[in-house]
Amino acid sequence: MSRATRFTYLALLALAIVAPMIGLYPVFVMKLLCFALFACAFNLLLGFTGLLSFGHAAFFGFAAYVAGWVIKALGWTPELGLLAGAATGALLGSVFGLVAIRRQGIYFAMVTLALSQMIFFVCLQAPFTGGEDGLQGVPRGNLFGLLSLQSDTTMYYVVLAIFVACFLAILRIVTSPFGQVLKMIRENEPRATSLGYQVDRYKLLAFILSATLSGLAGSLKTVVMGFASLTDVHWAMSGEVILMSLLGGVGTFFGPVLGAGIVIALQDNLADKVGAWVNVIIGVIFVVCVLAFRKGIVGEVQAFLERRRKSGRAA
Amino acid sequence: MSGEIILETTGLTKEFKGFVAVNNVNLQVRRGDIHALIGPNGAGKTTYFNLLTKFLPPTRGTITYRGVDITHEKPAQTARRGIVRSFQISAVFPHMTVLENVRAALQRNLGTSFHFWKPERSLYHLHERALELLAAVDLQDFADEMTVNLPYGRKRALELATTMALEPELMLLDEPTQGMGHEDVSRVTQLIKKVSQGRTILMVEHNMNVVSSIADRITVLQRGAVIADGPYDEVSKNPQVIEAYMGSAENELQGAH
Amino acid sequence: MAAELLKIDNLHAWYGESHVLHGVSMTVAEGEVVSILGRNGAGRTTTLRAIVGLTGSRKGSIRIGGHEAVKLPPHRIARLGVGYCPEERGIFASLSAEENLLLPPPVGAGGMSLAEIYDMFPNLKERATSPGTRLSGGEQQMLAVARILRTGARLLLLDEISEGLAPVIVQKLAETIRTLKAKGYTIVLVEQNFRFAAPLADRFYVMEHGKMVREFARHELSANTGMLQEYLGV
Amino acid sequence: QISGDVIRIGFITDMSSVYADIDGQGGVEAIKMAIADMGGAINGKKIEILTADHQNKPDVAATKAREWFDTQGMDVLIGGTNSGTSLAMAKVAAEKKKPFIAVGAASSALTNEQCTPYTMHWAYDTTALAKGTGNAVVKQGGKTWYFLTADYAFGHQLQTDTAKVVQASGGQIVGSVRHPLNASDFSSFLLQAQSSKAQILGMANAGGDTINTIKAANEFGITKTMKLAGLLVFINDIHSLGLKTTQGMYMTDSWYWNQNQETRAWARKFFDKMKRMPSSLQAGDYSAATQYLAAVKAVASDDAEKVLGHMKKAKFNDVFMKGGWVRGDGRVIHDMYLMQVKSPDKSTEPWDYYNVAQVFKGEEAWTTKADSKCALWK
Amino acid sequence: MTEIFGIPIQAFLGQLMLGLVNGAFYAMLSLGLAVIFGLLDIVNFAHGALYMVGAFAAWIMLEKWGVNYWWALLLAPLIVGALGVVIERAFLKRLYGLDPLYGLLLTFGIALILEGIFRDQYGVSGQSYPVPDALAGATNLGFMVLPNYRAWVVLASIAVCLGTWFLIERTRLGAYLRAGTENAKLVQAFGVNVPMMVMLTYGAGAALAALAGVLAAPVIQVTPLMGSNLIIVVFAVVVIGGMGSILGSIVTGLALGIIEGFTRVFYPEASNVVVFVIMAIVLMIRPAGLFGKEA
Ligand SMILES: Nc1ncnc2c1ncn2[C@@H]1O[C@H](COP(=O)(O)OP(=O)(O)OP(=O)(O)O)[C@@H](O)[C@H]1O
Ligand SMILES: Nc1ncnc2c1ncn2[C@@H]1O[C@H](COP(=O)(O)OP(=O)(O)OP(=O)(O)O)[C@@H](O)[C@H]1O
Ligand SMILES: [Mg+2]
Ligand SMILES: [Mg+2]
Repeated sequence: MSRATRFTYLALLALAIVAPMIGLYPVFVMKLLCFALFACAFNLLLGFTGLLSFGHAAFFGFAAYVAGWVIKALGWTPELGLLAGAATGALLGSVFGLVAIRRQGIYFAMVTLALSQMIFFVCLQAPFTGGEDGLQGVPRGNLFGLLSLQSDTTMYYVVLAIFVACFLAILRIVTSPFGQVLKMIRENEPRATSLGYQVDRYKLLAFILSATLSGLAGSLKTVVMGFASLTDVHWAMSGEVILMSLLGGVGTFFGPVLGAGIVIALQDNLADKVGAWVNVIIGVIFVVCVLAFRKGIVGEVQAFLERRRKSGRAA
Repeated sequence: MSGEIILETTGLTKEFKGFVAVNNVNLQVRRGDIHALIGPNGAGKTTYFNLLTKFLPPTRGTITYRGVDITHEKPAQTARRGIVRSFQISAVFPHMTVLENVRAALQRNLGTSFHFWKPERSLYHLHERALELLAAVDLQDFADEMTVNLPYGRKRALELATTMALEPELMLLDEPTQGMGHEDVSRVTQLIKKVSQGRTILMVEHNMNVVSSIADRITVLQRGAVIADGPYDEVSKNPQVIEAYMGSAENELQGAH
Repeated sequence: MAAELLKIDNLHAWYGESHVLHGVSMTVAEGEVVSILGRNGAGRTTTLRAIVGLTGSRKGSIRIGGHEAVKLPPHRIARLGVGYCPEERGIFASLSAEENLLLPPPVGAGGMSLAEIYDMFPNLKERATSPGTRLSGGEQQMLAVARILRTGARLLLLDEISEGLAPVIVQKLAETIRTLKAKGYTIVLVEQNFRFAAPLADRFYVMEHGKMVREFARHELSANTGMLQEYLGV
Repeated sequence: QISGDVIRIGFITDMSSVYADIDGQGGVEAIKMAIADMGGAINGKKIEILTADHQNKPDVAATKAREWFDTQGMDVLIGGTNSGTSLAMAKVAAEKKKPFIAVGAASSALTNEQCTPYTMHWAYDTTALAKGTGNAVVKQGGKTWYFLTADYAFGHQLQTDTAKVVQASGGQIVGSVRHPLNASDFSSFLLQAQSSKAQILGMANAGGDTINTIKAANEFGITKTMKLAGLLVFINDIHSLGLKTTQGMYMTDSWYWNQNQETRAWARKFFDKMKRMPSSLQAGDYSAATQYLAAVKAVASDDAEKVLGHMKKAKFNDVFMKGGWVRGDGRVIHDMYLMQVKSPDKSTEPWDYYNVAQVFKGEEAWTTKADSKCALWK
Repeated sequence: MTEIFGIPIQAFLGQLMLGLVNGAFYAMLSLGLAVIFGLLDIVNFAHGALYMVGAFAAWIMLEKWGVNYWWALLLAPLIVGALGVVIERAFLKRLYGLDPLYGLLLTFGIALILEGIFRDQYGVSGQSYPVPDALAGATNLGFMVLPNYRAWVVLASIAVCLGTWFLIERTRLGAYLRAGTENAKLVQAFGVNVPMMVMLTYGAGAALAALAGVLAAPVIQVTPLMGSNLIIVVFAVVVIGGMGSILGSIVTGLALGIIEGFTRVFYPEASNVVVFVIMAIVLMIRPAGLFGKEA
């Protein structure tokens, strides 16, 4: 990581720490962080392994339900709920992974979509999810049975801590020896195979890691907001997380965070003002992004800096 | 311990919907040899390689490597046994640096490739060996270059270095000099000669100059079947080979190159 | 000298942002066989691609049979009677070998018939119904050459056609080129394999760093061996 | 005393999705009419409206509600369609101890298992729909029923409620089939219904599903052998289907614009703005806002407890209802109506679609104390 | 009465027939998707929206100008085809040669835009399009009453499907199209006007979607959401059939219509998932889909 990047991250972290004090609405920032985590987890797969999953909503949403249910119905503490959610993501990820990993490209996307549709219908029908109405009124409870999360500020710092930890974890995963293998797979899969890497296993592990973190993001969202609903498992959510990554920059670390921020803020602010046009606006963003900023905002900025550095060197 | 048979196929056959691409091939490769596989286009050489490396399942026959039947193993398993191939079409990781390309191969033997919690630093000690390998193919100056930016010949050299990094016992080279300028051809030929020290090489090659200068033994395939097998001098005089492959006598030794 | 069929003047070409051709100039007369020599990466392939309009952007002048082609889209250039055999062969996987062969539309009169082609490359006949990319490397090369012989193009741009072919086939290909020349085709031959190109070409260009640096006729070949040694390491 | 010196009404409803037509912008307009009728201010304090689109997603609704309570100083929340979103908003309002008025939601759970001291359920609910249509149809001779039910909580509830009523009044349920939400093709389900030989097809679904059911029923000639009973049909649905396909159908609703002088006058005012006649929900929105503001005016405060205290004692009289009141479970009690769709030749103008076939007075339409599961009302 | 799987044979035949009708829609829509995917390598997410626009075009023409069904059947595909051409020229053209992912995302965006516009203009509850007089009424087949209009839908769409299949798999134009998918530049260098061909292909795919829309208009409510409700299922059909396989999408479309129909009888709760279950199973056994060529 270059010094400038490190500095940027620290500045952002400082900003995040003081956010509630400078009048940002903490519930909104928490929601944003949950989705940012989700987008980062997704990007671990798309950006760093080269696998486009169109079914990530299943991990996010199903984990959200499970976490909500163990907290509400079984009275588990929030950290146990989060663990249960992450475990759900991991488990579901293994199942999806085993089925889908052998397929590539558009097929991989479609198989994950199909599997996630099944999860969607399970959530629609299963009694514990509350069907259309969703799982409502999940209490935030006490962290480790001690620290009450009722206050938005306390909750906020817990969410922030979890987010930062996960973000660092993703950074580490990508640069780890394992991350190097993922990079090889993305670059030239047959070559990786011929070097003796069992690529399916690496892809599977990447898929499970991504699903686990997505599950964690989903359950964190449940704890913060107090409910889980069908929106979280719907395929449109899978589309949304793609938009977040794409908008911010696929394969960059900070891109998905920024993308999530923009998408969530847009949805939050536009819905009241423009009604049906919100879809049109999101559609236009998609189109513009794909046509003009294919690398995403962060990716374009990086490319710009790179070009400037190069021409600086040449001059 | 030259003379020992390292790889043997018996009755190896591959059919594609009734078309026999490799037909009942019995072939023995001796340890330490540079063994060339030649034959007219479509003779089944690449297919044979694909069978050896498990990219294709054989229709019939067995493959024995160091006395072990490996016919039904997976590609990666075979690779870990020490059988490594290079591709007919260049195979590198384009958006990794030249050094990282070689390191990718070295990393495998570390056994930490699933360790997603270790930092990249844990790989840095491989750089020394990687640079050595790069130096062997004259690429040390390009170590930090993005691989896409290399010219074709250099990519081939890199591929060779990467392959060597795996310390293969048996290297399978599919037309290693294809698409290279004359300079590169002789350099790569020498390189192959050099790396053959202590290992076995089985290669497909159309350039007879290369074959005649370094191959210890030659097998000629035609229509999927072996028509000749032996040292270069012997095989190149075989009238059937001349007719099927080398062409008219004037080009006999030179090939077309 | 016969009329110039191809005249390139100060041609520049780019791939994206990278500037590859730096002012190429060359001429090819009708009925002539011209070979472009050079090291890997000198820009020979790019020259051919630029002629048919497959590079990113181009500047300069390319006149084909008197028509300025630098502004034309590829399909219009082909219609001027140009046949291009790409280095990477470009065989279509979703078409059978025969469909591949029949694919390029005729762009001029007097193309070879299917029977003649199968006569020349019996392998292709045997594999006619296989998907194109299931052919062996060499068979695909044959297919790529055969494909443009059918179209009646009078100007053939051939990139590394002897690549990966067995010596027998290479000989056959050489004969084919002689026949084509006899029939009055104009051919630009890009070859790594100097021994293949040497006896076939009337004239040679040597290329380096995106420019033509030398030009000589066949009878000057022996006089130029030193120079070639230097440029190509032959 | 008015918090923040302004009275803020929040209105969260479906503005862009399937129920946008029956509530949506029209609902906003209706509330604005209520504010205007109040003079735009009470005791010099301005009345403001905040609106949001929840797209029928409970999570969006709850998030928005929470945000407005936390950051905007919202004093009352009016919830539009549908049940899931209203249940979610009710939870938030109860947590924040602010009044919540559910207008567009059908689920009777709002005043049953999930009742809160802060929820008032304004326009209608599944119990009333079931009682109204179920009773009346059986009385008209529709003894044997087959249900076509949307396969989610709301559909199930509607079916169960109606089945109970049908059986209680001497009818018989011969079968049912569940269809997925937003199914586009109903022919297969209808064929199953037809082979049951029941007299009545009870449509326990809503919106687009009901519309497509009716269309297909006409196409396949089901309407020749069976009568359709819409359990949740709004005037906009009739409008888009046309009278030709819907004539003769029964349904229960809480309000109809063409009832009397007063309703017509109000409706025409609405029509001038929206270019369509108001649905019962939009009239309900108007009524809810009007009554809330009247209470604020009466107690001269927007303090939640004071206002609620007043509303729970008041009698409501407006264009939507006469002599309405809030029951202990939060249910707003008013008359309900059984409508029958006119035949095309009887309709004298656009939107003139219904004959009122029966009026259910007072508590007749609603659930009873005996049946209620609301802990507050015991 | 004879029974099959516990239901009377008459009901069985009735359901079979209905399944076929739905299958015909699936087939037509997935056909257009397959053509576009096969030839442009674009997963056309906008397909559902174009189908919706087709239906709306017919409805608007009828309401505003009194254009009857038969003319709409001709005009709506032309209009939407032209819209497709514009979309291709203005947007998709810039994406060729990039990861197919971008095409998918772009068309996803276009779908959102089209849907949003129609939502704003016409609301969501939809409009009714009357069955044309010539096809009104129903025929009693003995085992069921089949509306004439639905019979027409089946016939018309099967005819269209076969025509398209023939055009692509058996003609020269089809060969250009298939080759163009793989390496458009090279095909162009052979003298084929590829840009024009690609543009018209997308237009034709859009027109096919619109045609399906017009055919569907009298059967279901014309709403801005009619496309997005259907599109995912149609994707599944295309994947099961083998992406890009024309024949595959036709056969699979019809078959899935029927399977889905029967699920509605035996286990209606599952009727929305059955397609995806089948898709997962098929892909486990045949990764490239039923008719897809192995990569
Ligand atoms: N997957 C396949 N399906 C059908 N036929 C195939 C397949 N792969 C190879 N073939 C056929 O098998 C024969 C042998 O092909 P192979 O690629 O092994 O030849 P080769 O000896 O490597 O030739 P070259 O020197 O030209 O590369 C060819 O005729 C080819 O068309
Ligand atoms: N698509 C491309 N994008 C960017 N640069 C390219 C591209 N193709 C070729 N180049 C660069 O252009 C230069 C000329 O390449 P070209 O392929 O024309 O060389 P050549 O003389 O034909 O060599 P070869 O023997 O490798 O075919 C090289 O430096 C190469 O790296
Ligand atoms: Mg080969
Ligand atoms: Mg070249």
